[in-house]
Amino acid sequence: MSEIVNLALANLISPIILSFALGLAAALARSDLTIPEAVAKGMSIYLLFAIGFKGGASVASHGVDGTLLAAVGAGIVLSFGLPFVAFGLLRLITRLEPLDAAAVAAHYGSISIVTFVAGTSVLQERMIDSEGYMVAVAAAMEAPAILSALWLVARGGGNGKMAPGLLREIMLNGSIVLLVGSFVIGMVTGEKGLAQIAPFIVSPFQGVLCLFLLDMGLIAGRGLRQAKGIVTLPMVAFGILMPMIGSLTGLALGVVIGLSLGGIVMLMILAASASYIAVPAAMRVALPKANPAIYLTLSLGVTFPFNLTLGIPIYLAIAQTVTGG
Amino acid sequence: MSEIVNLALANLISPIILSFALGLAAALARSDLTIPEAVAKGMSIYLLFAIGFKGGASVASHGVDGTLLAAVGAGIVLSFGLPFVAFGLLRLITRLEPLDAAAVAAHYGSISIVTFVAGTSVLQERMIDSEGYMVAVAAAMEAPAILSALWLVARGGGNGKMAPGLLREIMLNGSIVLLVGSFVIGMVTGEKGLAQIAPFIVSPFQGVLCLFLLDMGLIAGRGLRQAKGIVTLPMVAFGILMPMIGSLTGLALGVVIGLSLGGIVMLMILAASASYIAVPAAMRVALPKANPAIYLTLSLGVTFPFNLTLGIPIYLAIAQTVTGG
Amino acid sequence: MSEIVNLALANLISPIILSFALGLAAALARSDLTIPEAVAKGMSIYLLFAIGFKGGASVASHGVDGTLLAAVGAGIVLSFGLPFVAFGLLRLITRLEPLDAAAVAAHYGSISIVTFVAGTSVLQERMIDSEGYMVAVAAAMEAPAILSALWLVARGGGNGKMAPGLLREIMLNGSIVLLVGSFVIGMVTGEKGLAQIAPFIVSPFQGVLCLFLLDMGLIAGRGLRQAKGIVTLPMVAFGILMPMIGSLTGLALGVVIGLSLGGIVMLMILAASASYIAVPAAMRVALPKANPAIYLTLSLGVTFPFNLTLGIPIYLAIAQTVTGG
Amino acid sequence: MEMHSAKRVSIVIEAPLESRLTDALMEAGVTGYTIMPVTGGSGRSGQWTRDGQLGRSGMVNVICLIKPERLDGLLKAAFTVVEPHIGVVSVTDAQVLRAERF
Amino acid sequence: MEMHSAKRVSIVIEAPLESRLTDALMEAGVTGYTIMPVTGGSGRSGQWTRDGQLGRSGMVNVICLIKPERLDGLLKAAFTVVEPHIGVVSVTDAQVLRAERF
Amino acid sequence: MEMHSAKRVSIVIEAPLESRLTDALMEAGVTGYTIMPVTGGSGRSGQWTRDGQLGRSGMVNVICLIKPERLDGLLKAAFTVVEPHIGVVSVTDAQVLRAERF
Ligand SMILES: Nc1ncnc2c1ncn2[C@@H]1O[C@H](COP(=O)(O)O)[C@@H](O)[C@H]1O
Ligand SMILES: Nc1ncnc2c1ncn2[C@@H]1O[C@H](COP(=O)(O)O)[C@@H](O)[C@H]1O
Ligand SMILES: Nc1ncnc2c1ncn2[C@@H]1O[C@H](COP(=O)(O)O)[C@@H](O)[C@H]1O
Ligand code: NA
Ligand code: NA
Ligand code: NA
Repeated sequence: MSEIVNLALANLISPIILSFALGLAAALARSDLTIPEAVAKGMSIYLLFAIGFKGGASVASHGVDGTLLAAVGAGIVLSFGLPFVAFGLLRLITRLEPLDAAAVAAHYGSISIVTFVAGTSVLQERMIDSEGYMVAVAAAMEAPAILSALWLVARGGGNGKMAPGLLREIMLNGSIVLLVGSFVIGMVTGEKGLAQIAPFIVSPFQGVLCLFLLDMGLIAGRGLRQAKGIVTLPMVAFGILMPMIGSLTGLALGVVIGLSLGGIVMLMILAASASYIAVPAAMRVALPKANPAIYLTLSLGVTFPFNLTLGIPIYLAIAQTVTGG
Repeated sequence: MSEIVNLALANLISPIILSFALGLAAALARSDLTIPEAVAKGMSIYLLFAIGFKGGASVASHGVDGTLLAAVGAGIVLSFGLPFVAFGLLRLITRLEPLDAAAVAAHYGSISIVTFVAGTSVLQERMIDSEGYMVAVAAAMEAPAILSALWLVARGGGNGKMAPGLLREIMLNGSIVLLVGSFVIGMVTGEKGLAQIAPFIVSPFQGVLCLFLLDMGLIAGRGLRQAKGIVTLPMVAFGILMPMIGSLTGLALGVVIGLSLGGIVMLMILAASASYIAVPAAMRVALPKANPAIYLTLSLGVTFPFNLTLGIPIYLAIAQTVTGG
Repeated sequence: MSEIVNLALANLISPIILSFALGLAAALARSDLTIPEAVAKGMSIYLLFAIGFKGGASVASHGVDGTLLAAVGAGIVLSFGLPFVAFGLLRLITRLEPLDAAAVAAHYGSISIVTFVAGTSVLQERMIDSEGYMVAVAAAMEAPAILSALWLVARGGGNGKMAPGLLREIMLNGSIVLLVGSFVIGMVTGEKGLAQIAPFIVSPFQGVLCLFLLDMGLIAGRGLRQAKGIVTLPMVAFGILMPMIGSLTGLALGVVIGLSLGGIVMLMILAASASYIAVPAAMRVALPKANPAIYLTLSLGVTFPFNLTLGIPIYLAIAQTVTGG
Repeated sequence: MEMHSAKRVSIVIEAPLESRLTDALMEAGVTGYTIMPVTGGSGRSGQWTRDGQLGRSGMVNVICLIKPERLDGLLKAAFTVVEPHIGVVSVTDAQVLRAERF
Repeated sequence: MEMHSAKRVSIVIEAPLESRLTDALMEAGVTGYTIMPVTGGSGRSGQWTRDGQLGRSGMVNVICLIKPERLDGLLKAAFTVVEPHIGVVSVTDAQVLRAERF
Repeated sequence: MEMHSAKRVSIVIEAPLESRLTDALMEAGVTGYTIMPVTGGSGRSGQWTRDGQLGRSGMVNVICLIKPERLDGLLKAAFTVVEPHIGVVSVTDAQVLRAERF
């Protein structure tokens, strides 16, 4: 237990977490500090490209073991399945309408790539390797959850039909294309390619991540200020409970398919994290009557900081205990 | 021959080319992946500054040999002359109106700095040195082609007069000023200056180039999707034939003035490449009735990818054969 | 004396200064070279984050000596006091109205973080250490000068009352929050945190600074072109005289409180520099009738380049003479 | 110079709907439109700002000049897209130079 | 489709004043507004461009659709903020779809 | 508050022409203008988007408030610049607060 606390504390005073906290504090104090939209988009393109490329290069050098397909499959199953768990939990402990509950559920089946990246950093610092193809698993988990949510709405008699073209749009969504594309580039060019662009995608990565998290703190803080009165205590409880449940499901699947300790932790993190980029955009189109203030606040304002600060160290500790690693 | 094929293949699986391919594929598949305008401009400022500075610093450390002036002169001659060749070829093999043909011709006399940079990378990888002042040659080649195109239009009875202020605007165009300016700064501050900012302009350069080429792929892909029905097969043939002709002219001049193997290849690449930044903007002002879809598609959608993938290795192989290097 | 000249010359041919000169020249020649607003803001966020973090990390590793509080106090005194000196001098040697004089005075009590950064580079090159907490002093000096200026206006019967919320806005201004926030993050995460993100905030720093100064040159040049007829010779004299006076006041206080040679120079630079980000925005709200062309031209078009080129070497030479360092 | 009556329709709508709206406009026979960025705003669904937006969020302003007789068709087409979403539609009388283009 | 008369007020004002202006508008009973970026301009106080702006400078365009009877209140509120500053106010007649929202 | 009639001219034109247009407007006696960004659009010359634009391409929206009696002069001046290029001109009736400024 004190191990978890120590881990959590060490994690809390990293530049990354503190940058997020700075952004959060600045927004809550109503500072006019802002990061221009174009710069924020530029940084997220950089992060997706770097993380995809490094994952691909790692697969190229370590080779693809047999669990690659199993891991991707597990990711897809999680992404399809977790929304049902989330929906049930929300209907149980909150007063959310089915429509809003389904929209929130979609976010928790999908993933947050920044949480994934933060997890990678924590593992790296502790010298724990993880499978390079976890990036591919992350990409595979982005979209299925949206379909589950639409099905939940349709089943409940709501208008959860796919707007024409939406499925295509979701699958060809910029972040999926960039992540998968750079993963493939990394796999094809391998060690040599990585050596060529490492001074761009490896060395300054942590620093860019700090500024990106500063911005996420600003956005989360602005969201929290506006969400007063909309987000209730039971919803907040959901935002902390759900990632715990997700991570345990990830743990089980990870152990079953035989991932390494690092891979298990990454799968737990993916399962525990909630989307705040791809899914909100899809929800605006598919479930426009659902309230964005609810799902954005929960995923960005509650679950994201929870995972970033306490979640990741807890998942790591659990995985270490279970695998004896 | 198999040497050329090997070179071309090795070239094709570099992160730079694959990033361009990713952008192209994403745009053709109508993904919503985009790079914000401000970020694209920021990257092009970075690239121009870096390439100019490094060229200047290289001149400062290797010294100016007697061929500097001759090389700049050769560049100007090529830029003035190639539009006439291009115009003739276009009138011969395509059905383009004189106005459109002249506008296209202007692009092929001028240069593409990204193709130049890609050429530098290929040389670097093969440890072939080139004259640092080739950057100055590149800058000198940007504008003259525009004047030739206007003359071609005026001679044909069209309205090819210079709008007042246009010449000034072309010469003081941001990319020329930045390229020449940073070249001078690099020359003045030399090795010491370079050492100071190398972690910014040298180490991450290839990586930034990847993202920039990703964006160029996106733009080229969007252009190609819209150009269906406008760009005909003979025009595409021109887009591949013309750089071959240009490169041979560059080869001849390079050999005559006594450039090194690397310098010859760079002059070939400059002659072979077509502008898609400075010249299109000038054409909008000077020849507004010419169709931008034609000249942008040819230069960015046909010639640019051709040079990037097959052109550069071919030019290198030819130059090696001719010089015996 | 020839020592000063040599220092100044060495300073003048650094990439940083030449980049500023390039921007200035391009703007005066009416080139269309521009840096997108979002990129400029992105770079200034980067610079503030980096300088704050490095200051904090330096305090963490060198420890806080007793002069920290004294130095911050000295900074606040300078920021409150210098506007009165500036106001008196302006009324003495120029024909500015009290309102415009007060607005200008506010800028000279506050500071320019880029001048601060340029000073740090000069010291670094000469291997002169300075107290890490000078960043905190810089942050403390941003705002007080605004209050002095408002008081000067109110005293003169003008409407110098604080608009409601203005004080809050000034104190929570983005650049202060980011500078102080990253300073604290640097202090908390210390050497370890710095090691993690050094490839982002240390190595490429000088290069980013070059592009940022290129942009400042562009802005200063555009301002100078428009300020013809508004800014008179006596005002220009003020723009050079005032930083000299400011620096001497900084020298006196720095010696009294026992700063190191580097610390003294930095305090001189802070006192000598004039704001062009925080204070202009505050003046638009607080003293809207004051002419922005005057205060922006003086601070950005006269004092900033003076400090950058001649000022810093002069202050260093004076400090070395006085301290015998 | 000779001017012709036209209607200027301005639609502020969520960015993820942009292409759906312009597709609907084109189907309704519109000959062109202009898209302008919006950096922030406020309405029944609260206040928002574009700064630091993640993903394709925020709003855009789609502007459409059309012949008056086409207004109703356009509004119906636009309304189908806008109605279930956050957004605002307004119409102004305008004059254009070359009527044949609209 | 049924349209209702409204006024479209457009205010170009310095960026540092943005929140003061929108606060004043909200106090004057406005139900919403849209903020659009401005990249440059010219007026009595000279020419300016947004490129490379340092800090929170430049101008923004605040647009407000309101019921005609609220116009005077809005203008008075806006004028208090705009008057001492650089800026321009203009009003256009417009039509909106759902009157109850304005 | 007292309002005065004015015309609001909006010109969407290619970015490389921006300074030529504003110069022509100033020569035609216009006292000011506002430039707004355009992120995309569609017209007879096809569809375009600003994202990832290389160089000074894309379009801008120049807006001009003027006294009604100056309209014709302005349109003639603008037309000379716009006519050979891609672009659209529209005019709306407007009201402004301080007539002496226009
Ligand atoms: N009265 C209004 N005037 C101008 N823009 C408005 C108005 N009401 C709403 N908007 C814009 O439309 C967006 C959505 O409005 P709403 O659907 O009411 O939340 C707001 O964020 C504003 O950008
Ligand atoms: N006649 C006008 N038409 C359109 N915009 C104007 C006009 N006059 C001023 N502006 C805008 O308002 C800003 C401030 O104007 P001014 O207060 O006259 O300097 C200018 O920079 C323009 O953006
Ligand atoms: N009917 C229209 N309504 C609004 N904007 C238009 C319209 N037609 C053209 N435009 C704008 O003007 C630009 C050039 O139009 P065009 O010259 O017809 O290609 C387009 O890209 C649009 O931004
Ligand atoms: Na998840
Ligand atoms: Na060429
Ligand atoms: Na000062």
